[in-house]
Amino acid sequence: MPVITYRDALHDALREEMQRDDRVFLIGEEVGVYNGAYKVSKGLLEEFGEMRVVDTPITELGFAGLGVGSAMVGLRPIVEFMTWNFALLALDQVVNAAAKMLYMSGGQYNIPIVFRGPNGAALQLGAQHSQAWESWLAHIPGLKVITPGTPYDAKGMLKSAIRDENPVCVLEGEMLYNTRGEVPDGEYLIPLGKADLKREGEHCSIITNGKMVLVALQAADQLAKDGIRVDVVDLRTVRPMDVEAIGESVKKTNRAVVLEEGWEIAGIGAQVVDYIQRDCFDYLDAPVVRVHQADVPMPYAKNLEKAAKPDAAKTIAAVRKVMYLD
Amino acid sequence: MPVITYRDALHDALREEMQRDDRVFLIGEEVGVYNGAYKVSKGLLEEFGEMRVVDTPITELGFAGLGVGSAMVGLRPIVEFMTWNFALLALDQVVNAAAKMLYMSGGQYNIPIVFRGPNGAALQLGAQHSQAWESWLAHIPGLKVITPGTPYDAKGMLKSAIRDENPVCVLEGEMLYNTRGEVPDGEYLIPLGKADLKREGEHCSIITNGKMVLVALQAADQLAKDGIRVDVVDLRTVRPMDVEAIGESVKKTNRAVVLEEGWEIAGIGAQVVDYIQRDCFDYLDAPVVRVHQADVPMPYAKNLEKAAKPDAAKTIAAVRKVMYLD
Amino acid sequence: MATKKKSDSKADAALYHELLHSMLLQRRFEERAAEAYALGKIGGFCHLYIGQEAVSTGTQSALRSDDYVITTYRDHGQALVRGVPPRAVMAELFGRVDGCVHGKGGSMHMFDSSVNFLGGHGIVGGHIPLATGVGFAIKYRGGDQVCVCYMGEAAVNGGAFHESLNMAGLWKLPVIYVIENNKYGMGTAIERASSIKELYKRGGSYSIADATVDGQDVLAVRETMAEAVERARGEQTASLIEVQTYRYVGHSMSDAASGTYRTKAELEEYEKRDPINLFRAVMQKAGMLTDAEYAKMDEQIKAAVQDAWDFADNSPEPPLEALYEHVLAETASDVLVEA
Amino acid sequence: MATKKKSDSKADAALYHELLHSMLLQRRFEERAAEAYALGKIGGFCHLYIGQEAVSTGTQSALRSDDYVITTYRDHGQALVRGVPPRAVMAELFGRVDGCVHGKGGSMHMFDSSVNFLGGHGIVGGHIPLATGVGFAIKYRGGDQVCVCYMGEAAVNGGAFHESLNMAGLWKLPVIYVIENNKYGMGTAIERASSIKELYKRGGSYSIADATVDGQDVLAVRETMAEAVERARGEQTASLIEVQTYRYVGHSMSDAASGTYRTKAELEEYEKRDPINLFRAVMQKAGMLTDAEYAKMDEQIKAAVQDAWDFADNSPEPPLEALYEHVLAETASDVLVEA
Ligand SMILES: Cc1ncc(C[n+]2csc(CCOP(=O)(O)OP(=O)(O)O)c2C)c(N)n1
Ligand SMILES: Cc1ncc(C[n+]2csc(CCOP(=O)(O)OP(=O)(O)O)c2C)c(N)n1
Ligand SMILES: [Mg+2]
Ligand SMILES: [Mg+2]
Repeated sequence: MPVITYRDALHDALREEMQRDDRVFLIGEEVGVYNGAYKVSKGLLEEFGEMRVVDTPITELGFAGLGVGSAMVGLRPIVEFMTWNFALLALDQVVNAAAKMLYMSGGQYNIPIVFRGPNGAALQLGAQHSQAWESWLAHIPGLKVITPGTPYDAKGMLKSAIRDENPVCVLEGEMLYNTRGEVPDGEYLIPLGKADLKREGEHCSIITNGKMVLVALQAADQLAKDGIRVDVVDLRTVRPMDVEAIGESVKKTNRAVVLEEGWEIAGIGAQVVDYIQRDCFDYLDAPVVRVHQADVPMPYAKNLEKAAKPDAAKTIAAVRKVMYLD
Repeated sequence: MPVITYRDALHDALREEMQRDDRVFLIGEEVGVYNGAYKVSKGLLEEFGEMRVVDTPITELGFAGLGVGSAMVGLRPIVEFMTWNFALLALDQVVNAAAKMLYMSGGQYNIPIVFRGPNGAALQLGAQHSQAWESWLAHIPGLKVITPGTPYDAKGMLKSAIRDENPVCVLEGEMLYNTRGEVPDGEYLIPLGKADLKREGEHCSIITNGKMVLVALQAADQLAKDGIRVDVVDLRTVRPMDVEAIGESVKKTNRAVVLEEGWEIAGIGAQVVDYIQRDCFDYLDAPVVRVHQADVPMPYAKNLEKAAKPDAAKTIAAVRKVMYLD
Repeated sequence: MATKKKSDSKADAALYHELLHSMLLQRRFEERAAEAYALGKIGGFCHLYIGQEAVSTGTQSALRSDDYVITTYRDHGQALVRGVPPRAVMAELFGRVDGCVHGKGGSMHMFDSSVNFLGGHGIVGGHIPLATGVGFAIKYRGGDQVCVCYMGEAAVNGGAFHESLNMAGLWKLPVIYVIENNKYGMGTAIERASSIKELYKRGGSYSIADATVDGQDVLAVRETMAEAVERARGEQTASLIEVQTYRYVGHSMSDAASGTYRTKAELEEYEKRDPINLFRAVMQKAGMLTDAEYAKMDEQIKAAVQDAWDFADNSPEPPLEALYEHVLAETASDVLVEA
Repeated sequence: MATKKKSDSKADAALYHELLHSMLLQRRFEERAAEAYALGKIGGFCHLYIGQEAVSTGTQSALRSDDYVITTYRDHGQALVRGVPPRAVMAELFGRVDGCVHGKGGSMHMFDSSVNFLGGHGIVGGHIPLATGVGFAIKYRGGDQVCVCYMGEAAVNGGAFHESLNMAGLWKLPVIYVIENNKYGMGTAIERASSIKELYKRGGSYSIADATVDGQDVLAVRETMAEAVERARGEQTASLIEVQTYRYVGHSMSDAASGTYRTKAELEEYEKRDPINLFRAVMQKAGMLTDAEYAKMDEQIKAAVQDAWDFADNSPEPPLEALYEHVLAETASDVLVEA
């Protein structure tokens, strides 16, 4: 199977869907002439023209709302946020317009829109450019929220997101764009809301998503050297969450570590813990342990940033803790 | 002790603190001439003049940021959001400016600001006017988030919030303003971050906050008729949470119901569940059960709204469930 | 249709009767809505439009049925003029299943896709980007429709307005932004919220055509709007129209008509220019309307409103299953499994 | 100080030397920062100011030390001109404990309260409301300071700009909003992002005084600024100044200086009006500066920058405990337990 980058996987998904359906258009900062801040949309302006690949002013609230309005009357916008950090300015449109419109209108106006862009920390970008939004978005009914962690998932899930009749938030990763993985040549779609068992084990479940999938796999590799074999459950979609997949894994391993990129308090990891204690209460051999960003704004200095971020070492320590090994 | 309304308790706190410290000012929509959309600031314009009681245009992002800027150079603003629903437009200033400034500036600029207003659903206000923001705000390091549920707590906590050197979000309740309770005459302060055991029992803990405190107490009254005596732990502050108080209660009762006003997914209730399973794993006799708003945008119709909201009946059912009574 | 051309007086008379009927329907409808609110049949926030009827009637009379209309929470009048049946609006206010959004939205969130009525939005300024997107879609498809976006004068100070008009000016989108300047945003007079008083002049910041017009004169409103519509259809350019009007009632049902932030005298001054009375006088002077004709029209309208009330009152509450309906739309599985 | 008055030529010479020094320090500092970035000593985003130095120098030279300055992520130049020591700025870039924010902020978030330098902000437009609040505080206390707020031309389309200027105009706040129009917001030319080209004209929407000035001419910038400062101190009114400038480097270190969105020819055209070269020529023509004097100044500056580099390089990383410091400030317990 061809091996391509996460960036190219997203690019191919965009391109294929824009070829397939001329109601689909891409709008956001630098998506056209500049080929995208992270080059995901490279070449699309040339291929589809400036009505379908639209460079915007730096007005997230305005262009996100423009996307929602266009979706009310039949278009299928893909709104790129240069990063989700800046989407904070647009959340009124995501939450109060996109997510609630179908309900408020008694079923008349569904909003088939994709909001996408890199989420969470890259390297040394400091407090205002390093925020992971999973838990805020997952909190909101009326949205779907996906966090593909591999090129394969990125392509298949983005295509499904574009065809979905609802607002779908796609949380990508600046640090993921250059990662590589197998992606089949032909078209394929991955259903939203389905987790994927990325590694099979028996001693403990690591439940994670997005950028942390690679971290979990690194941890799993290391742990395997000590004979500890873990399930790595990649949620892939954080709204709606695949509760069954979580339960299935934890009922098998009886121990769970929940690994997320963002902050602890009311993070999606807390929700996963709730699902686990609710569904697997009699199966658990130890309290669930969470791994997450330190509860501080992201610092710039390299050493502090490293200390703040969840990583394989912290994940391994957590697994050892739930296994009462240390 | 005098019995006054929650509204008057807040009003008195504002007035006393404005008398005490002339750096304190109140700014927001309709706080002056109109005496406040919910009359919390009644008479303050007359007493303190228009430099200290400032009516704003309907520009939440702008005036929240104005508050933060004024706090950088020594003022102590109280920013009133007519309701927290509209604060969604201002969250960039709350999160990226107020909460992160001290950290980003290496300790140079702390932001002594209060953001306050009614939070969550009132009656039949529909999807865009009924949102409870506890979990979003509690997620953010650099903020304190308080949710007083009684007049006594409202006054003492708001005064502490105004004197705090950090940004404090005060989530009040439109449905609470007319509720009454004992409030002593003299000055008192309630430390932020401390829960309060509002009812003592032994069979189960109901852990809750804000508007839901009254619901929990109603439920407790009903349950008592059947001989079921519950702890009602009022968190009062949802960031930082009083983890010890939660643990103490649950270790005593061995069963917990977590009752919150907002949505389920990554709600603050999920975080409480995480604290419980982490600290009380060996004490729990049943999985924790959560009570929360239905996972839908708030509908308008009276019957649907009632069905969507957490209430005493649902709380009682949850208590009976964790006690394996049904 | 352009109003500047001389049209024959018979056509004029028919049109004038329509305009009067349209305004009077709104007035009578809302008078009863206020009554229903007092009786507890309507809940939540309820913002009446009384005094501003010439704005909805005048502007919308210049539209085609395939154009789009979007507005704020003060939406009953706009919905009725657009053609949402009084029964459906009243039933929505009552929170019943036969309401135009089946009881899900209430006063602030009327929608009707069959007449391209895009709501009813509750966040001040929040719908202005939506309108801009509708204009974008019209241009994307190469249509000659227009989208009309109503807003209160207080919304003009907000970021959503600025960002939207910049895009509409930059990309030449067929959107007509109509400011209903009723002088107050809740209890705040425009002079206390806006750094300039002539809001239409802000159009210049976005190279958008602007205009201001007397909003109590339905014909003037209609004419100004027709020019903007022509620009939008012909040149696909946006316009910013400031309509000078006044609300005769409180901001919402919980606000007194006068007292705190405006005087009774001011209110009475504005009531002298009631849009319905003014237009009735115009028609009578032109010999188009007798007292008897007016009385008859009023009776018919009152009957229609009573019918709406009865209909709403008899409509059932939504079924409880509806609580979980319409959170997400179904995505057709053939879309997702296609080769 | 007002620059229109005739001042004696000796004072002029001293001032001119200061201005030249100020611009050259920024230039040399950033040339080395670019080098350090390439060596991996600086991480994250790093936005250089090269080409725009006359803006920071010219505007800030009209300020008093108790005035306030706030700016964007493109903040090295502004920080240096304001008086943040080169050592502290370089150490911050290197992420070290002796940086002006102890390594917590990096390139985009320089702060120094000792010189009223209020940062260093990363969200486009996000600091404009903050500046407005500083102006509010000045007025609240009855002071005669001013707050200067720098922003790129792309920030002018955003809601934060609009909402802020409306309040500043409405309440007459002593804030000077300076648009550094370097023609591009990242890769987007102003014509593709703004519906009007003369951004300063937007001041009219807020009854705020406006002006535009050649940003490559440090004296012109200084003069225009001085007028605005006078207005702010005297009448406590805001101004909007658009300064025409250009950046000679990419948007950030990861962006090429030309190629994708602007041509090499265009860049070269603008380089002909390098603010440092232009001003050097002015001084030489006026007999205020010899080649030797210039070379000496340049040497001294280069040495100071080398010193900053060495200092930064030798400064330790922040201790790991710092991770959890400064999330919350301590609230003095005497405040909380008072009777
Ligand atoms: C963002 C936001 N802030 C505040 C409110 C509360 N609110 C509702 S209507 C209103 C006044 C709006 O005035 P204007 O725009 O002039 O419209 P009018 O009500 O006069 O029709 C306010 C403050 C809101 N709905 N949304
Ligand atoms: C709200 C927001 N959106 C997008 C970005 C990414 N971004 C950073 S700088 C920039 C361009 C800003 O251009 P301009 O305002 O002209 O300032 P300049 O960089 O030219 O100094 C963009 C798009 C951001 N930081 N914040
Ligand atoms: Mg108004
Ligand atoms: Mg620029």
